[in-house]
Amino acid sequence: MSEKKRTPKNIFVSGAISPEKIAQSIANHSSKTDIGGHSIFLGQVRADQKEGGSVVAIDYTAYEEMALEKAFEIREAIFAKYPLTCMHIYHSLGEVKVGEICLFVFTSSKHRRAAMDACDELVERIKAELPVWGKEILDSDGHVWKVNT
Amino acid sequence: MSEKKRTPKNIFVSGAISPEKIAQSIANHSSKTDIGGHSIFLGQVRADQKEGGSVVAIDYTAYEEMALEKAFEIREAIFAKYPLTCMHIYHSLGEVKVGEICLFVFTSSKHRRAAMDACDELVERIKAELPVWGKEILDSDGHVWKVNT
Amino acid sequence: MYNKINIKAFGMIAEKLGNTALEWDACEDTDGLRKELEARFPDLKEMKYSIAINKTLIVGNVRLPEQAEVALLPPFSGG
Amino acid sequence: MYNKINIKAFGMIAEKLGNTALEWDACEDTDGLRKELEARFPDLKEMKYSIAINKTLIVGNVRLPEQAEVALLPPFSGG
Repeated sequence: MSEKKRTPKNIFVSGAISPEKIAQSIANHSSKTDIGGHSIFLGQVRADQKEGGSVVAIDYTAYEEMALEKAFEIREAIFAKYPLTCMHIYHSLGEVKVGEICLFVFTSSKHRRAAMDACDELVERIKAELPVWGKEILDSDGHVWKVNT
Repeated sequence: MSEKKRTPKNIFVSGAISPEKIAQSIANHSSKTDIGGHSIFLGQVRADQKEGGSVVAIDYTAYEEMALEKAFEIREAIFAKYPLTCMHIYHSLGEVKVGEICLFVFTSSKHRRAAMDACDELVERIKAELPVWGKEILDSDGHVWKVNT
Repeated sequence: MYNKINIKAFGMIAEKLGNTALEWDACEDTDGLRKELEARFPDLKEMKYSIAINKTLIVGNVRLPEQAEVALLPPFSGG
Repeated sequence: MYNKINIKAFGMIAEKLGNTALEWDACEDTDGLRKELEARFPDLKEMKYSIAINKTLIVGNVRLPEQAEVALLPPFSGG
Protein backbone atom coordinates (compact mmCIF):
# COMPACT_ATOMS: atom_id res chain seq x y z
CA MET A 1 0.00 0.00 0.00
CA SER A 2 2.92 2.39 -0.39
CA GLU A 3 0.82 4.74 -2.48
CA LYS A 4 3.26 7.59 -2.27
CA LYS A 5 5.88 6.05 -4.49
CA ARG A 6 4.35 7.67 -7.58
CA THR A 7 5.60 5.45 -10.34
CA PRO A 8 3.35 4.57 -13.28
CA LYS A 9 1.43 1.45 -12.46
CA ASN A 10 -0.89 -0.79 -14.36
CA ILE A 11 -4.54 0.11 -13.98
CA PHE A 12 -5.88 -2.57 -16.30
CA VAL A 13 -7.35 -5.85 -15.20
CA SER A 14 -8.51 -8.61 -17.49
CA GLY A 15 -12.30 -8.99 -17.44
CA ALA A 16 -14.63 -7.95 -14.63
CA ILE A 17 -13.45 -6.55 -11.29
CA SER A 18 -14.65 -8.89 -8.55
CA PRO A 19 -16.27 -7.77 -5.30
CA GLU A 20 -13.58 -9.84 -3.54
CA LYS A 21 -10.85 -7.71 -5.11
CA ILE A 22 -12.64 -4.61 -3.83
CA ALA A 23 -12.93 -6.12 -0.35
CA GLN A 24 -9.23 -7.00 -0.37
CA SER A 25 -8.33 -3.47 -1.42
CA ILE A 26 -10.43 -2.03 1.42
CA ALA A 27 -8.94 -4.47 3.95
CA ASN A 28 -5.41 -3.49 2.86
CA HIS A 29 -6.03 -0.01 4.25
CA SER A 30 -6.76 -1.02 7.84
CA SER A 31 -3.11 -0.50 8.77
CA LYS A 32 -3.25 3.12 7.58
CA THR A 33 -4.57 4.61 10.79
CA ASP A 34 -4.47 8.20 9.57
CA ILE A 35 -7.32 7.48 7.14
CA GLY A 36 -10.76 8.71 8.22
CA GLY A 37 -12.72 8.30 4.99
CA HIS A 38 -12.71 6.25 1.81
CA SER A 39 -14.63 7.16 -1.31
CA ILE A 40 -15.27 4.47 -3.91
CA PHE A 41 -16.83 4.65 -7.34
CA LEU A 42 -17.78 1.50 -9.23
CA GLY A 43 -18.88 1.41 -12.85
CA GLN A 44 -21.24 -1.46 -13.66
CA VAL A 45 -22.28 -2.66 -17.13
CA ARG A 46 -25.94 -1.88 -17.89
CA ALA A 47 -28.32 -3.94 -20.00
CA ASP A 48 -29.22 -0.94 -22.17
CA GLN A 49 -31.68 -1.34 -25.00
CA LYS A 50 -30.17 -0.40 -28.35
CA GLU A 51 -31.73 -0.39 -31.80
CA GLY A 52 -30.10 -3.71 -32.64
CA GLY A 53 -30.87 -5.44 -29.37
CA SER A 54 -30.08 -5.49 -25.69
CA VAL A 55 -26.54 -5.07 -24.31
CA VAL A 56 -25.21 -8.29 -22.80
CA ALA A 57 -21.57 -7.29 -22.30
CA ILE A 58 -19.00 -4.61 -23.05
CA ASP A 59 -15.69 -5.55 -24.67
CA TYR A 60 -13.08 -2.98 -23.62
CA THR A 61 -9.93 -2.15 -25.55
CA ALA A 62 -7.37 0.55 -24.86
CA TYR A 63 -4.31 2.23 -26.23
CA GLU A 64 -2.62 0.83 -23.18
CA GLU A 65 0.72 2.61 -23.16
CA MET A 66 -0.91 6.00 -23.68
CA ALA A 67 -3.65 5.24 -21.16
CA LEU A 68 -1.12 4.34 -18.48
CA GLU A 69 0.86 7.52 -19.11
CA LYS A 70 -2.33 9.55 -18.96
CA ALA A 71 -3.53 7.76 -15.82
CA PHE A 72 -0.21 8.55 -14.17
CA GLU A 73 -0.53 12.22 -15.15
CA ILE A 74 -4.09 12.38 -13.77
CA ARG A 75 -2.98 10.60 -10.61
CA GLU A 76 -0.17 13.09 -10.00
CA ALA A 77 -2.48 16.04 -10.60
CA ILE A 78 -5.09 14.72 -8.16
CA PHE A 79 -2.47 13.95 -5.51
CA ALA A 80 -1.18 17.52 -5.90
CA LYS A 81 -4.66 19.00 -5.60
CA TYR A 82 -6.11 17.03 -2.66
CA PRO A 83 -4.58 15.87 0.65
CA LEU A 84 -4.99 12.16 -0.07
CA THR A 85 -3.49 9.19 1.68
CA CYS A 86 -4.18 6.68 -1.09
CA MET A 87 -5.55 6.46 -4.61
CA HIS A 88 -6.31 3.38 -6.70
CA ILE A 89 -7.68 3.05 -10.22
CA TYR A 90 -8.67 -0.22 -11.89
CA HIS A 91 -10.28 -0.50 -15.32
CA SER A 92 -11.32 -3.68 -17.10
CA LEU A 93 -10.04 -4.77 -20.49
CA GLY A 94 -11.78 -7.46 -22.52
CA GLU A 95 -15.27 -8.66 -21.87
CA VAL A 96 -17.33 -7.56 -18.88
CA LYS A 97 -20.86 -8.93 -18.66
CA VAL A 98 -23.96 -6.99 -17.74
CA GLY A 99 -24.14 -6.53 -13.94
CA GLU A 100 -20.37 -6.87 -13.53
CA ILE A 101 -17.95 -4.13 -12.43
CA CYS A 102 -15.71 -2.53 -15.10
CA LEU A 103 -14.27 0.46 -13.18
CA PHE A 104 -13.08 0.75 -9.57
CA VAL A 105 -11.82 4.12 -8.31
CA PHE A 106 -10.78 4.34 -4.66
CA THR A 107 -9.52 7.40 -2.75
CA SER A 108 -8.70 7.75 0.95
CA SER A 109 -7.94 10.73 3.13
CA LYS A 110 -7.89 11.94 6.71
CA HIS A 111 -11.13 13.87 6.32
CA ARG A 112 -13.95 12.79 4.03
CA ARG A 113 -14.18 15.88 1.81
CA ALA A 114 -10.84 15.34 0.06
CA ALA A 115 -11.54 11.66 -0.65
CA MET A 116 -14.99 12.43 -2.04
CA ASP A 117 -13.98 15.36 -4.21
CA ALA A 118 -10.90 13.56 -5.52
CA CYS A 119 -12.90 10.43 -6.38
CA ASP A 120 -15.44 12.52 -8.24
CA GLU A 121 -12.79 14.34 -10.27
CA LEU A 122 -10.88 11.13 -10.97
CA VAL A 123 -13.95 9.42 -12.42
CA GLU A 124 -14.70 12.40 -14.67
CA ARG A 125 -11.12 12.59 -15.91
CA ILE A 126 -10.83 8.82 -16.45
CA LYS A 127 -13.95 8.81 -18.61
CA ALA A 128 -12.93 11.90 -20.57
CA GLU A 129 -9.20 11.43 -20.96
CA LEU A 130 -8.22 7.77 -21.02
CA PRO A 131 -7.97 6.22 -24.49
CA VAL A 132 -10.29 3.32 -23.72
CA TRP A 133 -13.17 2.11 -25.86
CA GLY A 134 -16.19 0.03 -25.02
CA LYS A 135 -17.82 -2.16 -27.64
CA GLU A 136 -21.33 -2.98 -26.47
CA ILE A 137 -22.15 -6.54 -27.43
CA LEU A 138 -25.84 -7.09 -28.18
CA ASP A 139 -27.96 -10.19 -27.68
CA SER A 140 -28.46 -10.18 -31.46
CA ASP A 141 -24.68 -10.82 -31.83
CA GLY A 142 -24.34 -7.33 -33.29
CA HIS A 143 -22.55 -4.55 -31.48
CA VAL A 144 -22.55 -0.79 -31.04
CA TRP A 145 -19.75 1.46 -29.85
CA LYS A 146 -20.32 2.90 -26.40
CA VAL A 147 -20.63 6.68 -26.22
CA ASN A 148 -19.71 8.50 -23.01
CA THR A 149 -21.99 11.38 -22.07
CA MET B 1 -32.53 -6.15 -2.78
CA SER B 2 -36.10 -4.86 -3.04
CA GLU B 3 -34.97 -1.37 -2.18
CA LYS B 4 -38.18 0.30 -3.19
CA LYS B 5 -40.30 -1.05 -0.37
CA ARG B 6 -39.49 1.98 1.79
CA THR B 7 -40.08 0.64 5.24
CA PRO B 8 -37.83 1.69 8.13
CA LYS B 9 -34.96 -0.73 8.39
CA ASN B 10 -32.17 -1.25 10.82
CA ILE B 11 -28.99 0.57 9.92
CA PHE B 12 -27.00 -0.49 12.98
CA VAL B 13 -24.47 -3.28 13.08
CA SER B 14 -22.63 -4.47 16.14
CA GLY B 15 -18.93 -3.59 15.99
CA ALA B 16 -16.89 -2.96 12.85
CA ILE B 17 -18.24 -3.36 9.32
CA SER B 18 -16.18 -6.02 7.56
CA PRO B 19 -14.81 -5.69 4.01
CA GLU B 20 -16.56 -9.02 3.32
CA LYS B 21 -19.92 -7.46 4.19
CA ILE B 22 -19.17 -4.66 1.74
CA ALA B 23 -18.18 -7.15 -0.97
CA GLN B 24 -21.39 -9.09 -0.38
CA SER B 25 -23.44 -5.93 -0.63
CA ILE B 26 -21.75 -5.04 -3.94
CA ALA B 27 -22.22 -8.58 -5.28
CA ASN B 28 -25.93 -8.45 -4.41
CA HIS B 29 -26.37 -5.72 -7.03
CA SER B 30 -25.12 -7.68 -10.04
CA SER B 31 -28.67 -8.75 -10.86
CA LYS B 32 -29.80 -5.12 -11.09
CA THR B 33 -28.82 -4.56 -14.69
CA ASP B 34 -30.16 -1.01 -14.88
CA ILE B 35 -27.39 0.17 -12.54
CA GLY B 36 -24.47 1.94 -14.21
CA GLY B 37 -22.70 3.42 -11.20
CA HIS B 38 -22.23 2.78 -7.49
CA SER B 39 -20.92 5.34 -5.05
CA ILE B 40 -19.61 4.16 -1.69
CA PHE B 41 -18.41 6.08 1.34
CA LEU B 42 -16.62 4.33 4.18
CA GLY B 43 -15.77 5.92 7.51
CA GLN B 44 -12.66 4.47 9.15
CA VAL B 45 -11.52 5.03 12.75
CA ARG B 46 -8.37 7.18 12.95
CA ALA B 47 -5.57 6.93 15.53
CA ASP B 48 -5.84 10.62 16.36
CA GLN B 49 -3.56 12.12 18.98
CA LYS B 50 -5.49 13.68 21.84
CA GLU B 51 -4.25 15.47 24.94
CA GLY B 52 -4.76 12.37 27.06
CA GLY B 53 -3.24 9.90 24.60
CA SER B 54 -3.78 8.24 21.25
CA VAL B 55 -7.15 6.96 20.05
CA VAL B 56 -7.28 3.14 19.91
CA ALA B 57 -11.02 2.66 19.29
CA ILE B 58 -14.36 4.44 19.18
CA ASP B 59 -17.27 3.16 21.22
CA TYR B 60 -20.50 4.17 19.47
CA THR B 61 -23.87 4.58 21.16
CA ALA B 62 -27.11 5.86 19.68
CA TYR B 63 -30.62 6.86 20.54
CA GLU B 64 -31.58 3.96 18.33
CA GLU B 65 -35.32 4.45 17.87
CA MET B 66 -34.89 8.12 17.02
CA ALA B 67 -31.89 7.41 14.77
CA LEU B 68 -33.85 4.82 12.78
CA GLU B 69 -36.78 7.19 12.33
CA LYS B 70 -34.41 9.95 11.24
CA ALA B 71 -32.51 7.61 8.90
CA PHE B 72 -35.79 6.65 7.29
CA GLU B 73 -36.75 10.29 6.85
CA ILE B 74 -33.35 11.08 5.26
CA ARG B 75 -33.62 8.00 3.06
CA GLU B 76 -37.04 9.04 1.77
CA ALA B 77 -35.84 12.58 1.08
CA ILE B 78 -32.80 11.39 -0.87
CA PHE B 79 -34.87 8.90 -2.88
CA ALA B 80 -37.25 11.73 -3.74
CA LYS B 81 -34.42 14.04 -4.78
CA TYR B 82 -32.23 11.70 -6.87
CA PRO B 83 -33.10 8.99 -9.43
CA LEU B 84 -31.56 6.15 -7.42
CA THR B 85 -31.93 2.42 -7.87
CA CYS B 86 -30.62 1.47 -4.41
CA MET B 87 -29.47 3.01 -1.15
CA HIS B 88 -27.89 1.34 1.86
CA ILE B 89 -26.72 2.79 5.16
CA TYR B 90 -24.84 0.87 7.84
CA HIS B 91 -23.44 2.38 11.03
CA SER B 92 -21.54 0.60 13.78
CA LEU B 93 -22.61 0.47 17.41
CA GLY B 94 -20.23 -0.56 20.19
CA GLU B 95 -16.50 -0.72 19.80
CA VAL B 96 -14.72 -0.19 16.48
CA LYS B 97 -10.94 -0.32 16.58
CA VAL B 98 -8.56 2.03 14.80
CA GLY B 99 -8.32 1.10 11.09
CA GLU B 100 -11.74 -0.56 11.09
CA ILE B 101 -14.83 0.64 9.20
CA CYS B 102 -17.63 2.30 11.22
CA LEU B 103 -19.85 3.74 8.45
CA PHE B 104 -20.84 2.28 5.06
CA VAL B 105 -23.03 4.36 2.75
CA PHE B 106 -23.86 2.87 -0.65
CA THR B 107 -25.91 4.43 -3.47
CA SER B 108 -26.56 3.12 -6.99
CA SER B 109 -28.11 4.68 -10.06
CA LYS B 110 -28.33 4.40 -13.81
CA HIS B 111 -25.89 7.28 -14.37
CA ARG B 112 -23.04 8.09 -12.03
CA ARG B 113 -23.94 11.67 -11.12
CA ALA B 114 -27.05 10.77 -9.10
CA ALA B 115 -25.25 8.04 -7.12
CA MET B 116 -22.31 10.33 -6.32
CA ASP B 117 -24.36 13.36 -5.32
CA ALA B 118 -26.77 11.27 -3.25
CA CYS B 119 -23.92 9.50 -1.44
CA ASP B 120 -22.31 12.82 -0.63
CA GLU B 121 -25.53 14.31 0.74
CA LEU B 122 -26.33 11.14 2.70
CA VAL B 123 -22.98 11.18 4.48
CA GLU B 124 -23.37 14.84 5.41
CA ARG B 125 -26.90 14.30 6.73
CA ILE B 126 -25.99 11.12 8.62
CA LYS B 127 -23.18 12.91 10.44
CA ALA B 128 -25.26 16.00 11.17
CA GLU B 129 -28.66 14.53 11.96
CA LEU B 130 -28.40 11.03 13.41
CA PRO B 131 -28.35 10.86 17.22
CA VAL B 132 -25.17 8.80 17.43
CA TRP B 133 -22.20 9.46 19.67
CA GLY B 134 -18.62 8.31 19.47
CA LYS B 135 -16.54 7.89 22.60
CA GLU B 136 -12.88 7.88 21.60
CA ILE B 137 -11.02 5.38 23.74
CA LEU B 138 -7.41 6.36 24.41
CA ASP B 139 -4.37 4.16 24.96
CA SER B 140 -4.16 5.74 28.42
CA ASP B 141 -7.52 4.11 29.24
CA GLY B 142 -9.07 7.55 29.34
CA HIS B 143 -11.54 8.74 26.74
CA VAL B 144 -12.73 11.87 24.96
CA TRP B 145 -16.02 12.48 23.19
CA LYS B 146 -15.73 12.66 19.44
CA VAL B 147 -16.65 15.99 17.87
CA ASN B 148 -17.91 16.12 14.28
CA THR B 149 -16.61 19.01 12.24
CA MET C 1 -51.50 16.64 37.98
CA TYR C 2 -47.79 16.30 37.49
CA ASN C 3 -46.32 12.85 37.52
CA LYS C 4 -42.82 11.56 37.24
CA ILE C 5 -41.26 11.69 33.78
CA ASN C 6 -38.60 9.46 32.39
CA ILE C 7 -35.63 11.09 30.79
CA LYS C 8 -33.10 9.37 28.53
CA ALA C 9 -29.58 10.73 28.47
CA PHE C 10 -26.85 10.01 25.92
CA GLY C 11 -23.14 10.41 25.36
CA MET C 12 -21.38 13.03 27.40
CA ILE C 13 -24.64 14.06 29.10
CA ALA C 14 -25.25 10.53 30.37
CA GLU C 15 -21.70 10.54 31.66
CA LYS C 16 -22.26 13.79 33.59
CA LEU C 17 -25.58 12.57 34.96
CA GLY C 18 -24.02 9.25 35.90
CA ASN C 19 -26.88 7.49 34.19
CA THR C 20 -28.59 6.91 30.86
CA ALA C 21 -32.07 7.09 32.39
CA LEU C 22 -33.45 9.47 34.97
CA GLU C 23 -36.75 9.61 36.74
CA TRP C 24 -37.70 13.21 37.34
CA ASP C 25 -40.60 15.31 38.58
CA ALA C 26 -42.64 16.28 35.56
CA CYS C 27 -42.17 19.91 34.49
CA GLU C 28 -44.50 22.11 32.55
CA ASP C 29 -42.12 22.86 29.72
CA THR C 30 -38.60 22.28 28.47
CA ASP C 31 -37.24 25.56 29.85
CA GLY C 32 -38.43 24.49 33.29
CA LEU C 33 -36.85 21.08 32.81
CA ARG C 34 -33.51 22.58 31.76
CA LYS C 35 -33.53 24.87 34.79
CA GLU C 36 -34.22 22.08 37.24
CA LEU C 37 -31.70 19.74 35.64
CA GLU C 38 -29.00 22.40 35.67
CA ALA C 39 -29.73 23.19 39.30
CA ARG C 40 -29.12 19.57 40.21
CA PHE C 41 -26.26 18.98 37.73
CA PRO C 42 -24.40 22.31 37.46
CA ASP C 43 -21.99 20.85 34.86
CA LEU C 44 -24.87 20.81 32.37
CA LYS C 45 -24.83 24.61 32.27
CA GLU C 46 -21.55 24.56 30.36
CA MET C 47 -22.62 21.80 28.03
CA LYS C 48 -24.38 22.02 24.73
CA TYR C 49 -27.33 19.68 24.48
CA SER C 50 -30.61 19.46 22.63
CA ILE C 51 -33.88 18.04 23.84
CA ALA C 52 -36.01 15.60 21.89
CA ILE C 53 -39.62 14.96 22.78
CA ASN C 54 -41.03 11.74 21.41
CA LYS C 55 -37.94 11.37 19.20
CA THR C 56 -38.24 14.78 17.59
CA LEU C 57 -35.79 17.59 18.31
CA ILE C 58 -37.54 20.60 19.74
CA VAL C 59 -36.68 24.23 19.07
CA GLY C 60 -37.16 26.90 21.72
CA ASN C 61 -39.40 26.24 24.71
CA VAL C 62 -41.98 23.50 24.30
CA ARG C 63 -44.70 22.25 26.61
CA LEU C 64 -44.07 18.73 27.85
CA PRO C 65 -46.98 16.50 26.85
CA GLU C 66 -48.04 13.80 29.28
CA GLN C 67 -46.03 10.61 29.10
CA ALA C 68 -43.60 12.24 26.75
CA GLU C 69 -40.37 10.47 25.97
CA VAL C 70 -37.81 13.13 26.81
CA ALA C 71 -34.19 12.77 25.70
CA LEU C 72 -31.09 14.88 26.38
CA LEU C 73 -28.81 14.84 23.36
CA PRO C 74 -25.26 16.21 23.23
CA PRO C 75 -23.93 17.20 19.77
CA PHE C 76 -24.06 14.22 17.40
CA SER C 77 -20.80 12.59 16.44
CA GLY C 78 -21.67 9.57 14.34
CA GLY C 79 -19.76 8.40 11.32
CA MET D 1 13.48 11.11 -47.22
CA TYR D 2 10.01 9.82 -46.45
CA ASN D 3 9.73 6.30 -45.13
CA LYS D 4 6.82 4.18 -44.19
CA ILE D 5 5.08 5.03 -40.92
CA ASN D 6 3.17 2.74 -38.65
CA ILE D 7 -0.28 3.78 -37.60
CA LYS D 8 -2.26 2.29 -34.74
CA ALA D 9 -6.02 2.37 -34.95
CA PHE D 10 -8.53 1.79 -32.16
CA GLY D 11 -12.20 1.15 -31.53
CA MET D 12 -14.58 2.11 -34.29
CA ILE D 13 -11.72 3.43 -36.45
CA ALA D 14 -9.91 0.09 -36.37
CA GLU D 15 -13.19 -1.52 -37.33
CA LYS D 16 -13.58 0.78 -40.37
CA LEU D 17 -9.97 0.29 -41.39
CA GLY D 18 -10.31 -3.47 -40.95
CA ASN D 19 -7.13 -3.46 -38.90
CA THR D 20 -5.56 -2.17 -35.70
CA ALA D 21 -2.22 -1.47 -37.38
CA LEU D 22 -1.53 0.11 -40.75
CA GLU D 23 1.68 0.65 -42.64
CA TRP D 24 1.47 3.90 -44.58
CA ASP D 25 3.59 6.18 -46.66
CA ALA D 26 4.99 8.82 -44.36
CA CYS D 27 3.32 12.21 -44.69
CA GLU D 28 4.69 15.60 -43.84
CA ASP D 29 2.03 16.54 -41.35
CA THR D 30 -1.22 15.34 -39.76
CA ASP D 31 -3.46 17.26 -42.17
CA GLY D 32 -1.77 15.44 -45.03
CA LEU D 33 -2.18 12.13 -43.23
CA ARG D 34 -5.89 12.74 -42.62
CA LYS D 35 -6.41 13.64 -46.26
CA GLU D 36 -4.70 10.52 -47.55
CA LEU D 37 -6.44 8.25 -45.06
CA GLU D 38 -9.85 9.67 -45.91
CA ALA D 39 -9.17 9.25 -49.62
CA ARG D 40 -8.50 5.58 -49.09
CA PHE D 41 -11.18 5.04 -46.39
CA PRO D 42 -14.03 7.45 -47.24
CA ASP D 43 -16.00 6.35 -44.14
CA LEU D 44 -13.45 8.16 -42.01
CA LYS D 45 -14.72 11.50 -43.32
CA GLU D 46 -17.91 11.09 -41.33
CA MET D 47 -16.18 9.92 -38.17
CA LYS D 48 -14.79 11.91 -35.31
CA TYR D 49 -11.27 10.91 -34.42
CA SER D 50 -8.23 12.45 -32.82
CA ILE D 51 -4.60 11.81 -33.63
CA ALA D 52 -1.94 11.10 -31.04
CA ILE D 53 1.74 11.37 -31.86
CA ASN D 54 4.03 9.52 -29.50
CA LYS D 55 1.09 9.00 -27.12
CA THR D 56 0.16 12.67 -26.91
CA LEU D 57 -3.02 14.07 -28.44
CA ILE D 58 -2.24 16.74 -30.97
CA VAL D 59 -4.26 19.87 -31.65
CA GLY D 60 -4.49 21.39 -35.12
CA ASN D 61 -1.98 20.42 -37.77
CA VAL D 62 1.31 19.03 -36.54
CA ARG D 63 4.44 17.97 -38.41
CA LEU D 64 5.05 14.25 -38.21
CA PRO D 65 8.45 13.60 -36.66
CA GLU D 66 10.49 10.68 -37.99
CA GLN D 67 9.62 7.31 -36.54
CA ALA D 68 6.64 8.83 -34.78
CA GLU D 69 4.10 6.52 -33.20
CA VAL D 70 0.87 7.72 -34.80
CA ALA D 71 -2.50 6.65 -33.42
CA LEU D 72 -6.06 7.24 -34.63
CA LEU D 73 -8.41 7.59 -31.66
CA PRO D 74 -12.21 7.68 -31.82
CA PRO D 75 -14.01 9.39 -28.90
CA PHE D 76 -13.08 7.69 -25.63
CA SER D 77 -15.72 5.58 -23.90
CA GLY D 78 -14.05 4.01 -20.90
CA GLY D 79 -15.68 3.48 -17.52
